[in-house]
Amino acid sequence: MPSQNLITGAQNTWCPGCGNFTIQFALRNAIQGLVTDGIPLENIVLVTGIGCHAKMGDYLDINSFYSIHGRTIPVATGIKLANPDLTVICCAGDGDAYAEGLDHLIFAAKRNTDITVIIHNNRVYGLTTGQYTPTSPLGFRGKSTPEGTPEEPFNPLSLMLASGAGFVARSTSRKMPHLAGIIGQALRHKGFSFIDVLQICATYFNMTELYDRQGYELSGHDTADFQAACRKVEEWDYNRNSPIAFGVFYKQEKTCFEERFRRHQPSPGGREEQIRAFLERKR
Amino acid sequence: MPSQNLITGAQNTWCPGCGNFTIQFALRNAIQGLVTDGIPLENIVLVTGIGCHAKMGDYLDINSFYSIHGRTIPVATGIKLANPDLTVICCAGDGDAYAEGLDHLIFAAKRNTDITVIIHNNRVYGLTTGQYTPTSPLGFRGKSTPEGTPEEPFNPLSLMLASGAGFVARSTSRKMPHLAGIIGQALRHKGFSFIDVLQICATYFNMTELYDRQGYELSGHDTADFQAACRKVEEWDYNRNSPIAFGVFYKQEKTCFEERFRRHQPSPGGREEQIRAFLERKR
Amino acid sequence: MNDISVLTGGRAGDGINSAGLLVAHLFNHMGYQTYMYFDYPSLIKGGHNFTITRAADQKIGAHRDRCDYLLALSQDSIDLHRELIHDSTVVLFDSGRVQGDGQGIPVEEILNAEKAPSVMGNSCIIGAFAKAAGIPFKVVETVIWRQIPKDPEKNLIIARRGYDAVGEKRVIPRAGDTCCPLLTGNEVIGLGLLHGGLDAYVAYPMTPTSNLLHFLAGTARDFPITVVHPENEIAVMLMALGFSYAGKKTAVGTSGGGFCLMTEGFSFSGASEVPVVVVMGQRTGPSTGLPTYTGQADLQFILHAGQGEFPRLVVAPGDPEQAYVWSSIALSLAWKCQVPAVILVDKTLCEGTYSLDEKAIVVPDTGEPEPAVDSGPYRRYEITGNGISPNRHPPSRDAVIKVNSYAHDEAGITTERADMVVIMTEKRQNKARALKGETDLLECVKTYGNKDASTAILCWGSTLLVCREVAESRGIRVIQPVVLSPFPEASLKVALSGIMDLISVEENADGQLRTLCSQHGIAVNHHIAKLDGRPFSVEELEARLKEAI
Amino acid sequence: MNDISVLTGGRAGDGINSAGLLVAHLFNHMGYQTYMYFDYPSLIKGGHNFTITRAADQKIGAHRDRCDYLLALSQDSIDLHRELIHDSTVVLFDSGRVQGDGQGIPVEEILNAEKAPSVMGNSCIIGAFAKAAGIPFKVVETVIWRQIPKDPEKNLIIARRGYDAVGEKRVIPRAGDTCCPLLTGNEVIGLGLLHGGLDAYVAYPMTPTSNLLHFLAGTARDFPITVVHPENEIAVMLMALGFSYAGKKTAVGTSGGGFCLMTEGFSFSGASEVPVVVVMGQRTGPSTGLPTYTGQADLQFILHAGQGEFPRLVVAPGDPEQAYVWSSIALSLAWKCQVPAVILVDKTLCEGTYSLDEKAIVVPDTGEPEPAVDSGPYRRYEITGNGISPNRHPPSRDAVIKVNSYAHDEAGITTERADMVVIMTEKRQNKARALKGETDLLECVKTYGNKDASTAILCWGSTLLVCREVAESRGIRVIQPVVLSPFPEASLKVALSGIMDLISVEENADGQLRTLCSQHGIAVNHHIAKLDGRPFSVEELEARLKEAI
Ligand SMILES: Cc1ncc(C[n+]2csc(CCOP(=O)(O)OP(=O)(O)O)c2C)c(N)n1
Ligand SMILES: Cc1ncc(C[n+]2csc(CCOP(=O)(O)OP(=O)(O)O)c2C)c(N)n1
Ligand code: SF4
Ligand code: SF4
Ligand SMILES: [Mg+2]
Ligand SMILES: [Mg+2]
Repeated sequence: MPSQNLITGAQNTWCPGCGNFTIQFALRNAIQGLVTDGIPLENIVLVTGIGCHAKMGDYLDINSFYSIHGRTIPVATGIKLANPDLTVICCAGDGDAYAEGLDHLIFAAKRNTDITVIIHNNRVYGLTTGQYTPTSPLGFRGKSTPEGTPEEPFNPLSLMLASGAGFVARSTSRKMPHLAGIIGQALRHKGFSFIDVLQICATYFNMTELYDRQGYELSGHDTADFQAACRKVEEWDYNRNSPIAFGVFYKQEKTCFEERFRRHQPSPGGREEQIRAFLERKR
Repeated sequence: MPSQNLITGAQNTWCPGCGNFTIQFALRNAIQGLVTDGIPLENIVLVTGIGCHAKMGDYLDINSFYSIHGRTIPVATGIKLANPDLTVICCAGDGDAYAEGLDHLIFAAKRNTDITVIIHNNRVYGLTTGQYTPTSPLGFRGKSTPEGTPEEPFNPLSLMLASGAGFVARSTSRKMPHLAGIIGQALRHKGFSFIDVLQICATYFNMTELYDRQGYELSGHDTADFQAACRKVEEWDYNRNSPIAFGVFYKQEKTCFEERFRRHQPSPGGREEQIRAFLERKR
Repeated sequence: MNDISVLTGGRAGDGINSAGLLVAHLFNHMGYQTYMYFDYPSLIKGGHNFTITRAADQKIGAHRDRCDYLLALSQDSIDLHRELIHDSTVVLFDSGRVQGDGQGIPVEEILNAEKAPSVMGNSCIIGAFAKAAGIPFKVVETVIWRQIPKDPEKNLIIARRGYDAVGEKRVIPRAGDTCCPLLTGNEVIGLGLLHGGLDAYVAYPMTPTSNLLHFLAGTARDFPITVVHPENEIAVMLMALGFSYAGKKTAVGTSGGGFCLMTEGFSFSGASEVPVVVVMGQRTGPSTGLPTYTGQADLQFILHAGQGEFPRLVVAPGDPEQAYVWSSIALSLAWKCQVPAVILVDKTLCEGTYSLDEKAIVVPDTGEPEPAVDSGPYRRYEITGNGISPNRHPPSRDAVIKVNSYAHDEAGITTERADMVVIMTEKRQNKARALKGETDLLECVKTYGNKDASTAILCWGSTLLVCREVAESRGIRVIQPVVLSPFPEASLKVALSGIMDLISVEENADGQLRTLCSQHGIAVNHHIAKLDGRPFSVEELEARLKEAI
Repeated sequence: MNDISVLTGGRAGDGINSAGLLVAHLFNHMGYQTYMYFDYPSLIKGGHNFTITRAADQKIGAHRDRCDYLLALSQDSIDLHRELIHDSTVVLFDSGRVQGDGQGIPVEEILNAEKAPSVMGNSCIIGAFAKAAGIPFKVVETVIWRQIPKDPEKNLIIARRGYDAVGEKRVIPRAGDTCCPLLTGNEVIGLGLLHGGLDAYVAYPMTPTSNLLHFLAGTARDFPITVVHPENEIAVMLMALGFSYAGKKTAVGTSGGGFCLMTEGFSFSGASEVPVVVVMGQRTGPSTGLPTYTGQADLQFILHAGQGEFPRLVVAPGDPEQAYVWSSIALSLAWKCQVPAVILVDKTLCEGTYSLDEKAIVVPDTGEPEPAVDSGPYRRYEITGNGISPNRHPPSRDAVIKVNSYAHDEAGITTERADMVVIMTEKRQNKARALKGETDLLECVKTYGNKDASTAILCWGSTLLVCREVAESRGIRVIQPVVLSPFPEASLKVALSGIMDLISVEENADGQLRTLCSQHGIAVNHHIAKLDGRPFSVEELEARLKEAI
């Protein structure tokens, strides 16, 4: 029997000021919204990776699959294929989904698996105490790169658009209602939904000032226009200090992966008869 | 002592009509071109994956590292970082580099590692006898998908552009001189170079007719214009039958990964003295 | 006693596998037990492929070092197999491609005359073989009608032309009336899994289990299963765990290199108690090795793969009937005990074709998992007497189902408390005992041959049939542990009673089963190794055994 | 005999590790041998962290179940450790945060008065501790000047205020004049690798070896090494093999979960003979388990990881001096014999801080690989007497250097020929013998304690020091195989002579070293297991041992 507020009794161990708190409550609220809409709570499954972000699995009092580092998406895909009635959400880290398990993310977009992926993009490995990730800026001095990173970040939104994602959005832990709104939209989008959440890591990469200063909410943007989405996501390259847009960049409904699997009705004779028939043909 | 024609005595076991033969000779010729330019042959290293394409490692009489499935690029990156004077080439398959090891490809583009990656994109797993790959068209009936694949292909060129690749090209095993020319340019490009080669698989996916009919060579295209490159690569989505451009889509020089590593000069006292100094500080 | 071997050789792409299989079907319809070995290099066209189809009165599963008929579709098929040819070998060849002593058949001419496509060349040779072997054409007709779905009429015409092109050479008698299904090991494993209730199969292609993927993908038309081929083996394993969490009985398939990529998920399965079955087809290693050849060098890896300690079920069937039964059992017990299970096979068994003895297939009822008793809030890792907790799946009203790769408490919430870590370790140890209890109810160790002999061969997996054949002819015993984890120490010791001389036969260098035995205080006197990726022939094992004893 | 334990506790983020280390440095400058255990959960801020810094006259490497001083920066530091507090424990605490019996220090007030940042709170407590322990302030001065590079002056002022805030409580005497370097195991392993000639280090962060990555990344300023942190562990392993092929001595580091992802590359290293060293830091499994706690449950996995059979070197150093020596040896022998090597350690050793006995560090000269003799065209896998082929690297004039994951011929070209496969398997077996020959020249098995005792503890890895301490006090023997593959059976049997009762002490449930011994006919009578991720304390092991004998 889940608790009323969907928060477990597990002790919360995020750092004070961590952006994960905002994500937690935004996600919780979005889930409550779904439930209000009539989705049974037990139909919702949360899959998390390993990292600070992943503690969400302990903290939200809903079905959860606390996976291994980098592997939220294949698990979520399996769950969704097994039972398309479930609403499957991934909370993944940027180390998790952009480094360790990047390939899965691209394939989920390509397949248009109907899951919602929330990236807690603090642009650092939090739980392993501060190394650079694929979205850390060039020259970031983390523990594994004391002289500064030797690589420029990539732009996950560009990658997602290039991979065929049908719902591409960005928000930030600095904007709780905005974030809750975007998650709500993502959960309702039929097909793969991707949200890059610029999350504050209070301890290792506190970008509060940057995100507050440079961030703005998209408006008047046509989410059906793929080209416009491509241009818009290029505005900020995760490296330099240009304006940072928050909102939905692109949205398009397409056939989902799980819809393309033929769901076979068990034949009347059942398995044994089918097996016998098969053996017969092999004589 | 390598043979004059750079072909080993190993028995060639590609199928008659396989596009790999064209790639083999185009690559050989491009390498001979480099050698003519003054690059010592022994400075060239070929890294291959596992698949039909990978037999290139046996057939070309040059340094080679016949790796495991999906793993050409990290090996090539290691070799290049170890010795930036080497010219490092990857021959990878589409199963290899787009499925099993996709993440490495994206990271090589992101880092701008100065290697040349040639994808033998026959849009099928050849060596494992004909399953769909990430660039097979939707509905492709391979052995693992007798009812047709449930996923649309992705566009590897779009992915590469989104990942930061500085040299993005496409050619085909149907155009030997064109291919040799593109490989030659890629080898001379300072930074990560990517060539998607639409290769004929005579046995499992013979697209000769399509590539001959729809293919055309790019001309008047500005390879410095990123936007134009993005639009151009979208012309064909690896699924439908639109025109298929061959040539260099995008080309930009940037700082290479290996240049960003400080190459430390061994200190005069040598390692032992440094170790002693370190221990001293720990007292 | 009848014992006939037919070598069919040609280039990759010539359909040698199908040709050899048609030969097997002819024997099958003549009442024989059959076995077919398929030897091919890792290439698609050209090269040299061959099958050895063997037929005998009793169950067989090994080839011999001589052939009675040689059907040559390429020159290599004669040149590379001279040592198998003896005085009375009947050599039939495609005279358009091959030069040699024996009977040539003008395949191309016949096809041209009938305006038949070149793929039908095999039917021509098969027809010729049937005539040479004195097999009535009616049998050819039956086999072609049943086994060649595409244009059987035309194939029959071609076969008849082949039949008429040669004379009877060496007549094989009808052996009986049985007519078994002929199946590859992969097919049998697939059927066993389906019998056990398989809901989903996830795999990335890799020899020698690719054909299991292909087979199950095909059966998704007839069975309510979902078959997925994802981007790589990491995705395979984790997707399978997703299926399992959502309540689907799921298996994956791979070989050693792919299994490496699954080990992290395998340990996760052990820790999180989300069951999964791995069909692990060994081939010659290390690394890429010989992808299309066999080996048994991954046993110790499988027994210890994954960080940390957790119970696992490892079964190694030795013949197709065992493969069916134990694939089903592996799936059932993995789900009953909530542990990862491995069906450890190899290229010989996976890709060999066997006469299946349906009567020998009796799948024991392993019972259902205890139903969840609803007391208080659902806890995925509730501590129970036997370490096995109620396994519920979303959506499940009023239950929050949490699985976790971290050390966790009963509810599945992460913990770092020392006492809880010990409790959960003990829970896994309890489960290990429960699993052992389950396997103790089964016949985990099989004994064949002379039960009074003081010498025994110890073997595991696909070498069983060659060992049985050799042992039966020499009057010694064969002992085969089918379950390798949990190790059936007590039953094995019972099986060993009276044995003075124990010889392990394994296709590896280290003697991996021998090592396992020595851990359990069982001494193996000799180790007969095989390192070249080719299965033992009867003669080879006989000779090696003679050296050893 | 002096034996002092100081527990320092606070929340994550309070710098407890540094505070405990300063305590260790104070003892160090008082002439003591020290050891520090650091206990922390997997979180960044908050929670409860503590260190136990222990000082004694002789070498130590384990904590005790009592503390003589308790420095509490949080309430938990007192509340959670009541069982360690005894009548004469001196309790010092930050009176702004903690309530309790003992001496409060108004840290915040002091900091405010001096306008010092809150990170300097530790210096205040350390000052107070020094006074309470009767450590001259000069020693505090020395330590702060040496160990706090950032604003030592201000820190000294704060420390003085702490020093003056309390009285002498329990005076510890000066123990001698030695002053050792204090290092973590990770640092020592790094230095050993650098000593051995490390050119490149590639790793993805994972506890408990992340700090080795950080350390080596830092040393890239002073040493000619390249340190890379790539996208994941698969890339790590394959990049390392690329470095190795290009002639660089390369190591990688990880823990069990990451190692799973490296196993395919590990087998590739074995097959292709491209050497690599893996620093494998165990933690509590299975799966994610307890990331920041210790364990020894991956031994059997490491011994068998990767498909197929190939020689591997596995060393498990037990103390920092061994860690230095054997890290260097592992690198040298991996390159000499062209095999993959594993330095198998755990969280206790990696993250513990030890007084390093420099005199005990004597790295044996393992000799250079035989120089390549140039006869005919270069062949990467030339068959030689000992199985080791000349290893050349590009660019190499007139040599075509081909490495291959497939079965290959001497030139490195893929082959499927049965005879060549056997030849190359025998080559690897030859190399295994060569490797064994190399390790036979080294002291692979260490013996400590009473050499005449008939009872011995058998241990491996980081439990060595606790076993030594307990054994020495009980007059029994300790036997520690440092090399676990190739297994030093003969030396171990020599070390065991006279032993009637052999007790294995391992931080795992299965008794993995015990199992390994039983394979070699060595019986272990008892297995003392530890399952909760915490290392044995001296008292705990003593009690467990009492039960066992
Ligand atoms: C295979 C594997 N490699 C490495 C680790 C260690 N690890 C745990 S969390 C983490 C990084 C987490 O970073 P991110 O995904 O960005 O999450 P955050 O902590 O920032 O939320 C790493 C590398 C692991 N658990 N498993
Ligand atoms: C880890 C792993 N998984 C699977 C395989 C089996 N395998 C060998 S080649 C291949 C596919 C090759 O396809 P592609 O890369 O497109 O190369 P092609 O044969 O088409 O040139 C696969 C799946 C393997 N060798 N290793
Ligand atoms: S380390 Fe960063 S991401 Fe992790 S809990 Fe602390 S503030 Fe949050
Ligand atoms: S299967 Fe296809 S790719 Fe492979 S060798 Fe044959 S034609 Fe070429
Ligand atoms: Mg992060
Ligand atoms: Mg391909």
